Amino acid sequence: MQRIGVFVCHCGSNIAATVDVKKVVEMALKEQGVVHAEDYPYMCSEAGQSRIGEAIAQKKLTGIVVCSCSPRMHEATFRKAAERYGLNPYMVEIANIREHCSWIHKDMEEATEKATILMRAAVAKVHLNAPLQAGESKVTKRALVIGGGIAGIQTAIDIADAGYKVDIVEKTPSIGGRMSQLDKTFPTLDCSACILTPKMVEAAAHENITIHTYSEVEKVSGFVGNFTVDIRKKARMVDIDKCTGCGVCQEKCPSKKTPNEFNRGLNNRSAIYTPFAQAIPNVPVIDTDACIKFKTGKCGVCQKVCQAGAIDYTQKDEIITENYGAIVVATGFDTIKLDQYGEYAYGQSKDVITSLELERVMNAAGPTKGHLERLSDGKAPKEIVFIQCVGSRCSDDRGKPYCSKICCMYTAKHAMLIRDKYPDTNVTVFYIDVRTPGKNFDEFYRRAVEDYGVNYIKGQVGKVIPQPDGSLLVQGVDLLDQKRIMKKADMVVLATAIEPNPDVRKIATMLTASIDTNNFLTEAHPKLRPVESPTAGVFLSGVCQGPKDIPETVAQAGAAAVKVIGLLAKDKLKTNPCTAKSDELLCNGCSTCANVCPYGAITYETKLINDHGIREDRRVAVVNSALCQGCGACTVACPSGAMDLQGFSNRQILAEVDAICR
Amino acid sequence: MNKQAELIRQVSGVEPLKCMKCGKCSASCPSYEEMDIKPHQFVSYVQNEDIEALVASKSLYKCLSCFACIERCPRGVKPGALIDAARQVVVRQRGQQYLSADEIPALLDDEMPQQLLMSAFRKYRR
Amino acid sequence: MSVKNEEFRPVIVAFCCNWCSYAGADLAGSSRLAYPADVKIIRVPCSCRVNPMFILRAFEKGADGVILCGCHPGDCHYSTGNYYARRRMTMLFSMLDFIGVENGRTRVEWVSAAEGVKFSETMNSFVDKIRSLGPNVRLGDLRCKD
Amino acid sequence: MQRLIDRAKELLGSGEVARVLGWRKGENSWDVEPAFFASAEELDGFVYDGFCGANLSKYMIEASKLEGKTLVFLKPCDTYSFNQLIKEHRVDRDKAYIVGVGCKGKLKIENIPAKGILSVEGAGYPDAAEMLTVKTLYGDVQVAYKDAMLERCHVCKGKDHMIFDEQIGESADTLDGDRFAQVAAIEAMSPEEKFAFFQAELSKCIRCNACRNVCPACSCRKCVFDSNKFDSAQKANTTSFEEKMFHIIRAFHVAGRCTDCGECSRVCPQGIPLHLFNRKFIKDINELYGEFQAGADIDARGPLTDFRQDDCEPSIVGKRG
Amino acid sequence: MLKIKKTDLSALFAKIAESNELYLPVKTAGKTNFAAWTPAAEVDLDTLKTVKSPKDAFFPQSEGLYSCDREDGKIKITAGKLQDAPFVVFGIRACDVRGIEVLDRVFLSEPVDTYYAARREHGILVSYACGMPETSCFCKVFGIDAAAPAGDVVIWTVGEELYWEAKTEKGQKLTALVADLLTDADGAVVEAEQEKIRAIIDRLPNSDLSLEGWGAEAAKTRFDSPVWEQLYKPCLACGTCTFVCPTCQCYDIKDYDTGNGVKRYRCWDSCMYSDFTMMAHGNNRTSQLQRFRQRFLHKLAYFPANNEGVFSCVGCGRCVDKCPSKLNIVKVIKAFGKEDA
Repeated sequence: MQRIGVFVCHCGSNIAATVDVKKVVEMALKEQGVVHAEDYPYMCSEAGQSRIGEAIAQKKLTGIVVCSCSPRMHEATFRKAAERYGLNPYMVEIANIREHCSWIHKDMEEATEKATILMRAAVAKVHLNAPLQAGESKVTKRALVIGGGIAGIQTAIDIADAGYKVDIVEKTPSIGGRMSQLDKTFPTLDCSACILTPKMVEAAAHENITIHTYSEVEKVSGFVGNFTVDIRKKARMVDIDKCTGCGVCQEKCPSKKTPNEFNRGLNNRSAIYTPFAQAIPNVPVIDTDACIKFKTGKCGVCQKVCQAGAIDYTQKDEIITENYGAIVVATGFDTIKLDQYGEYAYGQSKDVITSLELERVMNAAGPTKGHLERLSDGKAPKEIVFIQCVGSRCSDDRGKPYCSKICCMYTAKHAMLIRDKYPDTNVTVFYIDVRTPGKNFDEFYRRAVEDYGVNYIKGQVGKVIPQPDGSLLVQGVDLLDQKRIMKKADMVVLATAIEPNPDVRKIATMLTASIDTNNFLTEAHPKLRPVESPTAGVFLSGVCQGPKDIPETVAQAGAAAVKVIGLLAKDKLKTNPCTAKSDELLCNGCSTCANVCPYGAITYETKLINDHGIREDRRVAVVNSALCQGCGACTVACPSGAMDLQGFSNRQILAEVDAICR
Repeated sequence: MNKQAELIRQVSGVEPLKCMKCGKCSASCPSYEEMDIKPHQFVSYVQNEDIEALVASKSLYKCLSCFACIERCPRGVKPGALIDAARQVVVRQRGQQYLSADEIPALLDDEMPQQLLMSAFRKYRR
Repeated sequence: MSVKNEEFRPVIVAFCCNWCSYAGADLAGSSRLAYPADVKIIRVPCSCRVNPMFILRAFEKGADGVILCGCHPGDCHYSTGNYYARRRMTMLFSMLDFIGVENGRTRVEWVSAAEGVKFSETMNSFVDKIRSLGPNVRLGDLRCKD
Repeated sequence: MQRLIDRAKELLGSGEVARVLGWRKGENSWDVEPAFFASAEELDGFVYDGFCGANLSKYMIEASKLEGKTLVFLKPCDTYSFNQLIKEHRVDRDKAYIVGVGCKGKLKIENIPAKGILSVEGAGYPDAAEMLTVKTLYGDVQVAYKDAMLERCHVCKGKDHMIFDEQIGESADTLDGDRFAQVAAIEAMSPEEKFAFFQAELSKCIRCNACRNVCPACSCRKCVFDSNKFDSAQKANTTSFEEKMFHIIRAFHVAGRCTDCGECSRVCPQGIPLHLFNRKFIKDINELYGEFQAGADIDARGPLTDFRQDDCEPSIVGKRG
Repeated sequence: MLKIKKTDLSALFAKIAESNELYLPVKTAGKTNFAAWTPAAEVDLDTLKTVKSPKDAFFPQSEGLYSCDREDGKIKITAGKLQDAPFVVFGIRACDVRGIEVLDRVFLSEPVDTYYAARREHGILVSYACGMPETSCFCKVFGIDAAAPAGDVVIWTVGEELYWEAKTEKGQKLTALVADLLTDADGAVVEAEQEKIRAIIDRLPNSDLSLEGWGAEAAKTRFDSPVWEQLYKPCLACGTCTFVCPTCQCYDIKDYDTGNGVKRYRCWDSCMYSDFTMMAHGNNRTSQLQRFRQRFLHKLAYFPANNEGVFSCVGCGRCVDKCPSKLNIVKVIKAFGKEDA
C-alpha cells in the first residue's frame, strides 16, 4: 500500500485565482492512500521543494502527486527533488491544474471540481507506480562511417578531430566517391579534385582514421554505444604495405578491355588498376574477372614487373570484426538506368550522354583528355542540347517521383563552361522548371543565360532521333511560344535522375534503419532530427538520406559528426527507464510486437519458462531497453497483454480512466 | 463540376491535376502542327472545364491516337485518353451510346473520320 | 457529482500524446483559450500507446465521449506511432458504428504542439457533439450508474 | 476416406510420422471429434465425411511440442489458419506432415430441421450425396446437402490448399453466397436497428468461451480476459456491456489475423453469428487498406501491423454510407 | 386433472404474472432460453431443451452478494437483496427438475446458501412432460420419468390442449390463482400420452446406458485409467458443457470496482477452465486431462460418494448436443464400459 502525499501549488494567483486549492487539499485527504496533503504558493521554489522533502521524511511517503503546471514544465524539477529527498524519481506524478484547468476555466466551482478529478487521476496512477531505475550501457569510443565519399570523409575527419577513432569502410578501391568524378563544382567553378584531394589526404593521414577500401560491411549486431560489425576486406591481390604505387603493373597488364567504371565506361582500363590518379590508397587491385592469370592460369606479368614484389595472387577475402559506439551511413548515390527511356536514344547514339558522363568528358583525366568532342567521331560539337528532368519528377515506374535537386545547377555549370571554352558552340537547355534556391545559385543560372547566351527553352523534349548524317534531331515544343521545335544537335546531354546507392537497402536491413519507398534512409524526425536515423546510434550523412549538393552534404556530414561526438563523449548512456517490458509468462512469441517496433528493440529468445510449475521451452520477446524509446506501439499490438510500458502501464492508464469517469 | 468535364474524367480515368506542365506530350505529338489546341492544352481545358471549346476543336480529329503522349508522360496524365474521352462525349451528344465491336462494320461509311474508327478499335481491343 | 439536475454535463476523456497534442493543450492553456471543463486529459507517450480497451473501459465506467489526439501523420516523435494508431482507431470506430453506437462519440484529431487554437476548437466542437448526442447509454456498465 | 487411412497407416508404419491428427467416429453419425491416432489399430476409428468441420490447425500448437512429426489432415480453409499460426511462431512447420484433404462442404447437424435424429446418411466421402437421408424417431426426411451446410461453406474461400506436403481427394465448389452480404445489410441499418440486432444476439451469450477456445487466432497462452493485466478478467457475463466488450475486443485482437475460418460461429451453443464481427473487420480492411486474406501468404504484413502514409482518417467511419 | 386450450395460454401467463415473476422458455434471435415473461416475449414451449438449463432461476449465472461504497471517507456495506417475492418457473422438464434437486443437495445442506434457499422458498416449478424426446436424451438411465416429472404442478400437452395437475401445496395455490382459466379434464388422455412418451424413450439410443462401475468406487478404480488420456485430447477447455449443464454448481467470487466502491458478486465458474481454483502457486490441476477427469468423476463418482449414490448427471443431453468437440458424458461412460468389457 502506497503512502501518498499530495502537494497543491497556487502558482501565485495563476492557479489559486480560479481553483480553490484548499478544497483540493481537503478532497485529496479523502482519497485512499493519501496520508498527507498541503498547498503552497510556489511548489517549484526551493522552499516548496523542501516542504516536499519534509513530508517525505515525516510521513514516510512512498509516492507524490504535485498539482501544478504542466509536467512538460516541471516534472523533471519535482523528480529531481524527490530523488534528493530519498524517493525514487519515478514515484512522482503531476496533475496539470494550470494549463489544463485554471488558465482555461473562469468558474471557480467548475475549475475546482476539475482540478480535484485531475488530482484523483494522478493519485490513482501513483498507486500503481513502481520505482524505476535508469539503466546504463557503456559506450565504445569508436565510430564507423560506411561510405568514403565526401560525406563520409567529412564526417570522419570531424569526428577524428574531436579525438575519437573512426573507421571508414569504402566498397571501391579508393575513397573519393562521386565528387572525385566531377570536373568542376558549382557555383564557384573551382576544380573538384583540387578541393577534394586535400580532404582525402587529410583523412588518410589522420592518426584517428582507419580506412578500409575495397571492403564491405557484412554483418551488424548490437545497439547504440555497442555495435559489433563484421567487415569483409576483399582480396586486392596486391600487398598494400609493399606497393609503391609506381603504376608499372597497370602499364604492362595485357588485359586492357574492361570498361573503366571511373570514366563511366567511356573508355577501358587494365585488369590491375587504380581507379584514378589521386586514388587513396594509391595501390591497385586486380579485377579477377578480367585478369588473364585468374581466368586461364597463364600470365603473371604484373608479378614479374613489380619491383616491390607486392603482387600476391593467393590473397583471400578477410573478415575483421570491430566494435563501434556509433555508425554513420554515407553511401551516396548513382544515376538511374536509362534502359526504359528509349525516346532519348541513349544507348542508340554514342553522342547522347548523361551529365555525369559529360563530367568525365570535360575532365582532363577523362577519356577525351578534357577535349569536348563527340564520342562517335571525335568531332567538336557545334550544337549541344541539354534535357532536364530525365527520370526525375516522374510518377510512373520508369523514373523517380522526386526532384533530384542538383541537375538545374550542374546543367547551368556545364552550359557555362562549354560556352566559355568553346564560344562557337551553341547550347540549348530544355527545362520544365529551373530550380535554383541556394546562396548565389540563381545568380549563377542567370549568368549562364545573360552572360553566356545559353538558350533555355521551357518544354520537355519528346524524342531524340538519330539522323543518317550522324547528327541528332531533337523534337520538342517551346511551351511559352507555343512552337514546335525540331533542333539538329551534335550532342545531347541528359540530366539523369539520381537514386540512392542500391546497396543501401542491404545496409539498412543490417542496421534496422528504416528506408522510404525511394530507398532513401528515413531520418528520425524530418525537421528536428534530420541527421539521425530512428535507430539509436545510427546517423545519416549525404545523399543516402535525400538528394543534396556538395555544400549541403558537407554541412550534413558535419552535423552527423557532431551527433556522433555527442554520443561518444559519454562514458555511459543513461537509458530512459520508461521502456516496454514483456511478461514472459504471458508472451506467445508471435512476433507481432517486433513488427511494429520502429527501433528494432525487440528480439526473441527461446527460454526455459517456469509457468506456475509447468516448465517448457518458449519463444519469448525480449526488449533491449537501450534501444526502446518507450512509444508503446508494441503494447497495443500484443494480443495477450504481455507487453507493457513501464511508467505508462495498462493498469496505470486504466486507473486514470477510472478515476476520471467515476 | 461541369457534367461533361466530369464525364471526360470518368471515361478517361485521368486526373488533370497531376499534370506538371512539362509539355512532353506536345513534344512527342506527330500531329502537333495540325492542331489548334495542343496536347498539353487538352489537360488545362479539361481542368478549366472549357469543354465546349475542346469539343469544337479540330484537334479532336487530328489526334492519331498513337498514344505517344500516354507512353511518355512522366506523370501518367494521358492527354491522348482525354481527347479520346472528348470524342466519346461528342458521340454521346449525338445520342449514340456504346457500340459493341460487332456493330461497327455495319456502321462504316466514307464520311466517318478515320481517327474515330481507329480509337474505337483501340478502345474495344483493350 | 455536484451538478446533477442541471443541463447534461458529459464526461469526456481525451488521450493526448506527450510530444504534440499534450503540448498543444498546454499552449491552449497558456493562450487562455477556453474549452469546457468536461474534458479531462490523460497523457500518453504516443497515440499508439492507446489501446482500444482503454476507450471501451472509459465508456464502461461512464464516459460519454472519448477523443484521441496525436501528432500529425508524418510528424510522430516516434516516426510511425500515429500511423498505427490511425488504423487501430479506424477499425475500432468502425466496429462501434457497426454495433449501433452513435457516430461521433469517438474522435481522432491530429494536433501539433503549435496548434493551441486547434486544440481548443477541437475540444469545443467535440463537447458540443457529445452534448447533442446526450448521455452514453449503449456502452455503459449499469453497475457504475447507481 | 480409405485413401486417407491407408496413407496414414503407411506414414505411421514407415516412422515418417509419430502420430496422426484427424477425426474420429462418435456416438452418432454426426458426432465427429478431433482425435490423435498413434497406431494402425486406432485408425480404424478414423472418419472423414461431411461432419468433419473441426479445424485441426490449433491442435498443432500442442502437437508441435511433442516428439516427432504429426500427420495432420487439413481442409483447404484450415490451411489458412495453419499458415497464420506458422507466421506467429505458434506451430512448428517441421513437426507437421500436412495432407491437404478435399472438401465438399461441411455440415451442421443443427441445420437439419428434424427432431429426434437417429442417423444421417449421404454425408460420406468421397461420394457425398446431393440429398441427405435423415432417419429420426419421428420418421425419415430428406434434406439437401447444401441446406445443411455450415454458413462458411456457402462463402467458401476456394479449393486450394495454402500449404501441404501432399493432397488427397477432390473438393467441390460450394460457394453460392456473398461473403459480405450480411455485414453490408447490417451496415445499412440505422444505429437503433444495429444496436437492437446485436443486443438480441449478444444477450444470449453465456461466456462459455467456446468461440475463443476453438479460434486458431486466439492462441494466447493466457487470454487478456483471464489475466489481470487490464483488470478485465471475467468468468461470466454480468452485464450486457461485458458481452459487448468481450466480443469487440476478441474481434479486435484477431483483426488482420482472422482467416474467417468460421469456427466461432460453428461452435457457439447459442448460435450467435460471431463471424459477423470478424468479417466486418475483414471487409473494412479490404476496403480501406487493400484486399487482405490472413494466412494466404506467410510473408505478408498484417494490416494492423502495417500502414500507408496516405491511409484514411478514422473520421471516414461516419462518412461512409 | 385440469386443462386449458393452447390458445388461451397468454391469458394464463398474464394471470400468473400479475402476482408472480414468471420465467419460461422464450425464443430470442433464434434460440430458446428461460427468460422473464413479457406480453411481447415469443414464448416457445415446443423446443424440448433450452440452450441453458433453467438452473439460473435459482442459481443465476452472476449475482451480487454485497457492495461496499465509499461515503465521506467511510465504507458502507450493503448486503445483496434476498428473493422475497414468489416466482414461477414454467415449462421446466423432468431432467431439469432433477437438476434442481441435485443443486438442493449442495446449497441447502449446511452451511445453507441463503441466496439459493430464498429462491427455492419462493420459487414454484411448473414442470412439463416431454412429448417428443430427443436422440441425445438419456434421463431414463438416472431413473427419471420424462412422462411424469416432479414439480409443484405438472403439465402435458396433448393435441391442442394443455393438461394441468397440481402436485404440492404450492402447486395447489398456483392452481387456485388460475382456476378460472382451467377446466376439468379426463386423466385417461394423459395416461395414454405418458405411455406414448415412455415407448419413445425406450427406443432412444442411450436409454440402456449402463452405469456399472460408476459411483463412489470409481474414484479409486477409474482415477488412473489410461482411458482419460484417450478421451480428453479434443477438449478445447471451454465451459460450454458446464454452463449448459443443469447440475454444475461451481462458482467464483469476484469484485467489481465501480469507481466509488466495490460490488462483490459470484458467477458460474467451470472446472474446465485453466484458471479454475487458480492460486498463487498455480493451479492444483495443471493439465487439461486432470480438469477433464475432474468434471466427469465429480458427476459420476465424487458426488454420489457424498450423496447416497445420487449421480449429479440427469441425462438431459445438453453437453451431447453442444460440445464443440463432440465430447460428452455418454462417450465417457461408454468408453469405460468398453474398457471393462
